Amino acid sequence: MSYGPHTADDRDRMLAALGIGSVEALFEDIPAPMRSAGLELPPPMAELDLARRMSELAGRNRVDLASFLGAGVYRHYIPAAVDEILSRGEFYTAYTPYQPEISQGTLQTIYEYQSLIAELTRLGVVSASHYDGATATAEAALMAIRATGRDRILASRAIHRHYLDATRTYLDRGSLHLEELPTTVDGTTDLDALERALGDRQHPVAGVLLGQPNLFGLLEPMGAAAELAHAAGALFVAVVEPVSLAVLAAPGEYGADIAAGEGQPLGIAPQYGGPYLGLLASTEALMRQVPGRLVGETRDLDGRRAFVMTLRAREQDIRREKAASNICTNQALCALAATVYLATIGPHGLRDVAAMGAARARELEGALAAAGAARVHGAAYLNEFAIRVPDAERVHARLLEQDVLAGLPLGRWYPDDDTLRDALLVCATEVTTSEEIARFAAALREVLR
Amino acid sequence: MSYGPHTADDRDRMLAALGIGSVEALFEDIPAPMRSAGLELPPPMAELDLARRMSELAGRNRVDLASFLGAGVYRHYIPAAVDEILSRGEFYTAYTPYQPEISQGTLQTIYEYQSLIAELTRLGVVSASHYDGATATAEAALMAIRATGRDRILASRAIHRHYLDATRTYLDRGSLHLEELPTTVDGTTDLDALERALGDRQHPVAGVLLGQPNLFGLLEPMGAAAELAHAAGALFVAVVEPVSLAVLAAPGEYGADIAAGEGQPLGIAPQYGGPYLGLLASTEALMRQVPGRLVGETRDLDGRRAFVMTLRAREQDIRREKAASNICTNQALCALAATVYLATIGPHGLRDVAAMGAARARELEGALAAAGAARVHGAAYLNEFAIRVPDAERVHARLLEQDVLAGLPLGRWYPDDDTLRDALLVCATEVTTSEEIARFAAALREVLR
Amino acid sequence: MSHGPGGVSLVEASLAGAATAVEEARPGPAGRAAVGATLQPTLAELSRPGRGGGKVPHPPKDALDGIPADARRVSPLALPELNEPEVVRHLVNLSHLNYSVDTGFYPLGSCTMKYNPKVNEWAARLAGFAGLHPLAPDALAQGTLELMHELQGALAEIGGMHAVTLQPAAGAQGELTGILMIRAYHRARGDTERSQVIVPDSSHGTNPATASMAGYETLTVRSASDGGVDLEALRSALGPRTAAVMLTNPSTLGLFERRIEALLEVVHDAGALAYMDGANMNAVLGRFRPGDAGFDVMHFNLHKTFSTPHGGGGPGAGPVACVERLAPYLPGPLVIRDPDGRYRLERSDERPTAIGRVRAYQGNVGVLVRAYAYIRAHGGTGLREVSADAVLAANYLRERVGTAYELPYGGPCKHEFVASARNLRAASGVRTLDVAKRLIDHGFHPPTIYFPLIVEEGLLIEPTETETLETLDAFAEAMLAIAREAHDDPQRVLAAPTTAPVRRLDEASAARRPELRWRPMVGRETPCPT
Amino acid sequence: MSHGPGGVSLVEASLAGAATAVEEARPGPAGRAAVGATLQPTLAELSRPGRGGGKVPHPPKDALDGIPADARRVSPLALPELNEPEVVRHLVNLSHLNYSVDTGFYPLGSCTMKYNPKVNEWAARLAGFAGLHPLAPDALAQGTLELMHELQGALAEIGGMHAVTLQPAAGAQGELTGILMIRAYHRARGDTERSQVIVPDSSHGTNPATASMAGYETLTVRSASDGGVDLEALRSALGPRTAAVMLTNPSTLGLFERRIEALLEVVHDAGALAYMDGANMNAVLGRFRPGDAGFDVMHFNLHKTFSTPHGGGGPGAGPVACVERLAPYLPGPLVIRDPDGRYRLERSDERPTAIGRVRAYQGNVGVLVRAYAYIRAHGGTGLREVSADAVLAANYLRERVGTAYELPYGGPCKHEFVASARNLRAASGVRTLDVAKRLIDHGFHPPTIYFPLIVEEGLLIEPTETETLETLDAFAEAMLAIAREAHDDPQRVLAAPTTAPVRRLDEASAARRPELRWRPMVGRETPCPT
Ligand SMILES: Cc1ncc(COP(=O)(O)O)c(C=O)c1O
Ligand SMILES: Cc1ncc(COP(=O)(O)O)c(C=O)c1O
Repeated sequence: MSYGPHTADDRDRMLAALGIGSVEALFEDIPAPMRSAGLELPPPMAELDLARRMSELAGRNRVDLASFLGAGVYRHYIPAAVDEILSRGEFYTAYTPYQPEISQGTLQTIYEYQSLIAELTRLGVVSASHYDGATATAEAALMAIRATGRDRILASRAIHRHYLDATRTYLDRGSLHLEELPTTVDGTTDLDALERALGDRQHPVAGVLLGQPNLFGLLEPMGAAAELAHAAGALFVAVVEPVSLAVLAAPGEYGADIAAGEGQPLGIAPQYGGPYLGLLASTEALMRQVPGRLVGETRDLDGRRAFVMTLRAREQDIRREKAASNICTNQALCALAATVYLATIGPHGLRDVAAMGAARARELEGALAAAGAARVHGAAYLNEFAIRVPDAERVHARLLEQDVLAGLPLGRWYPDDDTLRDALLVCATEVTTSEEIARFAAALREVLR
Repeated sequence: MSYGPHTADDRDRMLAALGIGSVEALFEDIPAPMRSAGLELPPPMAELDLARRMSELAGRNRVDLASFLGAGVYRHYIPAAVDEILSRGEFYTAYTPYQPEISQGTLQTIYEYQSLIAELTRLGVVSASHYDGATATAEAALMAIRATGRDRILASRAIHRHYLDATRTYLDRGSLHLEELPTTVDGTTDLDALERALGDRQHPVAGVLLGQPNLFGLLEPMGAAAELAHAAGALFVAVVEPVSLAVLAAPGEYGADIAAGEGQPLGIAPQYGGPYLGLLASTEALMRQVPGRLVGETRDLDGRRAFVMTLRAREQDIRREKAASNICTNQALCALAATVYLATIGPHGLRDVAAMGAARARELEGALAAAGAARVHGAAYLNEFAIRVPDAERVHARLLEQDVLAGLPLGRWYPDDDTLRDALLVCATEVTTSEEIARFAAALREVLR
Repeated sequence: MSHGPGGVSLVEASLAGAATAVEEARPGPAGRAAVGATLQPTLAELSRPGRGGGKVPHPPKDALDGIPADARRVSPLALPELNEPEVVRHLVNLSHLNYSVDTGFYPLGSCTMKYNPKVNEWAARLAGFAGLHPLAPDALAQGTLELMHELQGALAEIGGMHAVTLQPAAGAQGELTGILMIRAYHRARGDTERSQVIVPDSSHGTNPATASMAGYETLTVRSASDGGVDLEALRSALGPRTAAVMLTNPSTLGLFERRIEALLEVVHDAGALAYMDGANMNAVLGRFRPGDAGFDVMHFNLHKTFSTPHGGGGPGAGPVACVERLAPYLPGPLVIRDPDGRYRLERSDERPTAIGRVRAYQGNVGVLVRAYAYIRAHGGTGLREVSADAVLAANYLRERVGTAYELPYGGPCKHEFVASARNLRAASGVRTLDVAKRLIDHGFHPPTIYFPLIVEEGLLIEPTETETLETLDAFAEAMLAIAREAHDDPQRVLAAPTTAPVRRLDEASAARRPELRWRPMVGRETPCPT
Repeated sequence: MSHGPGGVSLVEASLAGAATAVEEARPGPAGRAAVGATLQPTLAELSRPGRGGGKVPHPPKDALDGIPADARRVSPLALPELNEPEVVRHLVNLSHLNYSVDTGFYPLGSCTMKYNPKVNEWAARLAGFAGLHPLAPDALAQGTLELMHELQGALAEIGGMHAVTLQPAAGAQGELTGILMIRAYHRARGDTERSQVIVPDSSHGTNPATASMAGYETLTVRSASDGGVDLEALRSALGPRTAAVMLTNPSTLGLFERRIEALLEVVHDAGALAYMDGANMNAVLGRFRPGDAGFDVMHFNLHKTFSTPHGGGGPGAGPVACVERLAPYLPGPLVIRDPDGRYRLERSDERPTAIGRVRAYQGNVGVLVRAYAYIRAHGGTGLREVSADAVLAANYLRERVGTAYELPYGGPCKHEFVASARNLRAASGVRTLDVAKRLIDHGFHPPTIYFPLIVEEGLLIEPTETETLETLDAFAEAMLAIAREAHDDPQRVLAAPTTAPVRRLDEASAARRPELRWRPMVGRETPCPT
């Protein structure tokens, strides 16, 4: 199926206007030896056949299990209004609002997004919008490096492994350093180790990164960590989960300079990995270090309020090699999803989502403990926690046979850690049902027998 | 969940403006003895719970069988663009275009619908749009009665039973008469019987109704029937299936005065019965007899082309008891679906749909015959036909167990007809696959063994 | 041919040219705009031979060999040929020419243009609902059947009625169904002389039109000065020939029929049955049940009371509910729950007294799905809130609008109210039509005007229960501003609208020389490109 | 506070007031319009304490008892409170303020704003695709894994490359991935002195920005007068410190790099690797495969070449393809098909040479689904038609526009071309910016302007392969009309746009005093209504 618009007659008229006989003439600038005759790909498909193929592939995935898998990506109820708005061609078939006069829809929604995330994080400057939680974390680290002129980042090992991996990749240019901070037995970041690391006068630290909740679902001592970081002249970066901010202290409240995180829980489907939304917010002091797009309010010639991309001298199309980041196309539509989600669910709804997840998680904890699997860690959690089972991979596989997706075997990400080798990281949200919890517990009891 | 907009404060302000203390005061005009205290209905549901309930109900239906069921409602491929346009709030949350200055979207699409159906049927006046094929047929009969001043309708018994039933209901006012015309052994309408019925000088006929294809999927001698009708001063009404008109003679070509039919095949999902779309087209001579909405082209004060509802003196809101019909709310969105479908699929695509159905049906005929079930009728068919099997209901039920929906047991609709008691009406369309046909044939062979 | 963006044809271009000249002279989005509402060419004008295709596979060449020559189409199939991009762009741009509930306040009296929850749209599109064939065996349709059964029950509860059919496709078809049931009832009792149906003069046009369609003579009785039915007039119209009286309650004047007890008594005393047009039930949900009051049969308008979208004129659904003695006549099949908990469609031999079908299959089920979702979302308590909010909003707006317009009837109103611009007309020559058109320039959809027909210069205003106080206030202010404009600058009101995509239309010549379709594209058909 | 339709707050109302005064004075859809584009208040302005709710059930009261006090939020959660109807209306109305491919011609050079087939949107929303957790075990993800595997293969075929990663989230991230792979390659060979990346001065900004981000020094080489890279300049920039040369081909001037053989030879001779920015592959699909030509690594822009929508600025996807010697460094996990036909994600120990992840999980899979559908719909032959149509349209438009604007480079062009308004500026003072703004009044989205930076008064025009000849002609005519207007009535061009929802903006003060969010709504939070 071709979406090409031209009739044979159209083509002829255009060729005639160009004074050539065939479109091939327009490709003569490709040196003959490298001119390709065609592609070895399957033949075109009519839309009917394509639709069938796509349904068939989608049908080969299984998304109907009782799932307790979170680990950074969470199933939440997405109000129907979100997709209805996202499906509007005026939004999804536009591009970056380079021409503000005819892009106020996109511009205003980005501005609203900035405002919403600023309120959630209590940090004034929000960049709309990064690729995902991992790259937002990496960009936050780079911001800290630029802002402090230092080259050393300390990051808790209880930050999502992919975020740490990506940050390491982004910092892998010889001159920059990323060190992992250990966790204590209760599962949270070791503040003594942090203090020691910060104490190295030879090598001052640019930024300290902690997750809240951390990867194990646990609540970190963010205030104390921020204080230590600041005392050493380092910036403090909180890697946060946005729904939790409805009930947990906001980064701005405990003194974080930057908040990074994954916006997927705000109305975005899991999609096997993306597109998601990198959250990145900072204090106003860091405004000119912020990578990515910023939209500001202004006026038009007649004094009407309007919105426009601003502080663009940070961006690659203007500053080229001196830009704050190479980011160009990013996640505007996902930011729109978050905007519609937050506007639709509202502050009370968001709190209900967070609190219901916590309630379900406690129910889950109880049921799993009764089935013989206790928690690994002692620290408080919100809606995700690790349980200990003998031979976690086997238990996980056996439960899968019962249509229970028993979270993430943490040994995959911490193969050398004796405590975590036998751990399953499980989560609950407002969409988790008591019936699913009961199924999980029953199946687990069976497997552990 | 309430979609109500008012805060407690808003309510108080409104009550204060009205000088009352409670909204109950506004209901005191309901005589106390009939004032109801409330409703015994389940409690409200949050959207999340509602969505779960709706998914659960939808999941209890089974729509995954190899289906050969048509009988007036056909599965066709609906291009994705159709639903994207139909989902636009500007279209589906508007109402009848009473204010043309701010309804040109709806008005123009209705005008385009009229034009498209006029081209398909080759009849100049198209009413947009009736409830379904049955009511369009009934309205066509009433039109014939009004136009001729006669009171007698002849309708082939091979018209869809529901259409005949509904027409009988609509004509059930003592003074009007509906007679069924028999079919011959080849399954088409008995023209001799028609000629005899028309010959009754005492009781002249207003209209003659034949289906093309008829309910058995067979091609009727429309031209000959139209000639007979006209010779007797009656109108000829063709009850047509719109996709077939891409390849079968158009009603306007064989002299039909009115075409009625079901528009569902033009981009509308089966939905267990509706909403569908009643097609109704007629010659220009009958324009003022047409029930329902008509949109015409005109100009605005500045000379711009625009569209407006016209000839409204036929409608109930203007003419009350003298109106051509009581129709008010009807099927504009379904007419939009048909418009987008026809515009997207195009003339060549529509022909491909019709011809592919015919090809699949021939394949089906061959496979079923090989499995032991021959056709019932001798006349030519397009994409639907009846097969003979011993104990059709049992065979149908047994095939259902094999996930094959073997069409419609015709005995349900013709319980007194010996020929049809053992018949299954089966159809194929462009979405029928060879694999499904093979499954049907194999299962049938099994059952018939 | 030369073409504009989205392919404006020459015809259209000359139109556009005409418009451009004007555009320069006056404000408003005339002509072409980069964003916003722009008039569009037709599909026929956009069509180019050879475009389109790719949606379905090609059939084998011999696919139609079985079709006899005389059954084949001879005329060219001259449908427009376009690619998907142009079709989509055309329709997205056309959609921008519509006013809709999703874009603004739509106080169209009698039509209940309230907000349509998006989750309902999502639900109706679920493959399990949308893909189900209407003749599918019951075993394959358990989900939809359960939904329909529960909906039958919920509507019976809301109406205080005994039984419900979901079959009618709209309110008007519900009316026809109800009246045919009434005939069947009388007929079954051998009471065959009843040939008249009585309607008040305030009734919706579908009521008398329905009576005629059902073969009855219509008698119209006048309204009393308070807007209710004149009891004496009704009494004298009633007689042994009366089959039914059709009452709308609350009425199309937005009033609850205060004399309802007396009215129903005289109707029943005359041996007639009482039909209630329940199109305005949103005003009295959970507060008034027609069955309790003594009505015999009624219809609901799901697209009004239960918030299914109006679709640019439809589809809706018009279920009918009735008391026990009429239940034998409901058109079949009803949905039945068997003792084993399974759902099924009634068989035709189970209730041979049923009137015939009024349409094919089981009704506008896609609409029923939405209405069911709406009822479940609200529950019994929520539906009572709906009526409170609808009535509060209408009375509040009535109070505010009443400071500048006449209010022919006393309050309280229910879900809507009638105002009249008679005073404006007398003082300034500005008529209701002009007020309506000027509202467009103020950003609002006008109310229903000149309806009911009995009100001079009437505006039927229905704010609905889903609009905020801010919106009600803004509308009231626009109404008051227009009243002032009528006084200070009547020309401005008479010239309205000036900011819509088109100005007032020449409806007279449209009716005189009806142009109901593109000129045929005969001869422009092209052979299949492949 | 007093409010307008949809709830215009006082703040907004005063803005609207200002606008109204102006509206009277000039044409254009300023202020409020019943249909079309109207400026909107913000969500914060629409918010009213106590609105909203009903989406999710309420948790038990003790749900948060396990959270220590010092971890709890203390600040009010002052998010806007609105009901769904206002949210929807707000956003539908905002959408009308956007120009989009679905509403008009969008010749934004370098961005390939072509039509996005609707079936792809449908497919990406299928529950099986959308609902799949990124850490789901392979056994649950066979459909998506098969799709990704097939897409890896198709992109390798299209690029003439050996292997592909689908992980990068956009073109720029693809560049970063490629450059990091190049570093890993040099490093693995012990070749550690290479600290420079060379880019032509015509390159897209992401190229030099990427080099910096990867820790390289950027050297910029000038273009020759024909628009291609100056071979001599490149030769002298190259050396033992060169890690890579990044070339865009066809270039951002829309030109195929004619000296490509010589260029690649000198690059490789210097021991550097050649990176190809494949953002413009739609021009050469099926006609030029970078791998065949000798490029070592490249990225694709799925949101350009393979028609996934641009989403108002994203998301896109930027897969990277490379030759065999670089394959060890592709970031993992790749998708692998095991001999038994099952698909799985590569384990991290299978390819320890891989560079680290550049993001979490497997990439923007929702975008990959759309690109896959696009490739399968077209097949190999269809993709070759795509490049023919893209190039034909660009050359045709170039020919027409060139009659009134300068064309700094010779033809043929590929998918886009640069024009310059230098002649207009000299003659009338009208600059490229003004031409762009005036195009808005003519109903078009302007091209990319002042880009590439090396062209004076440049307009980068990319018609794409999905626009009709009528649209191309209408755009050409608008360009020519503007050139005439610049001559006859320059004020009119300088004042443009006048028909958009806003006129030109004060960007300077926006940057001087950035207002990046609503003033906080602190203290306006209300207790949960239930
Ligand atoms: C009072 C009243 N009765 C009957 C009807 C007819 O309903 P429908 O338009 O669904 O046929 C309407 C609606 O328009 C109405 O307002
Ligand atoms: C030539 C070129 N290179 C690179 C990019 C960057 O791609 P992205 O915007 O996806 O990051 C673009 C697109 O904007 C481009 O046009």
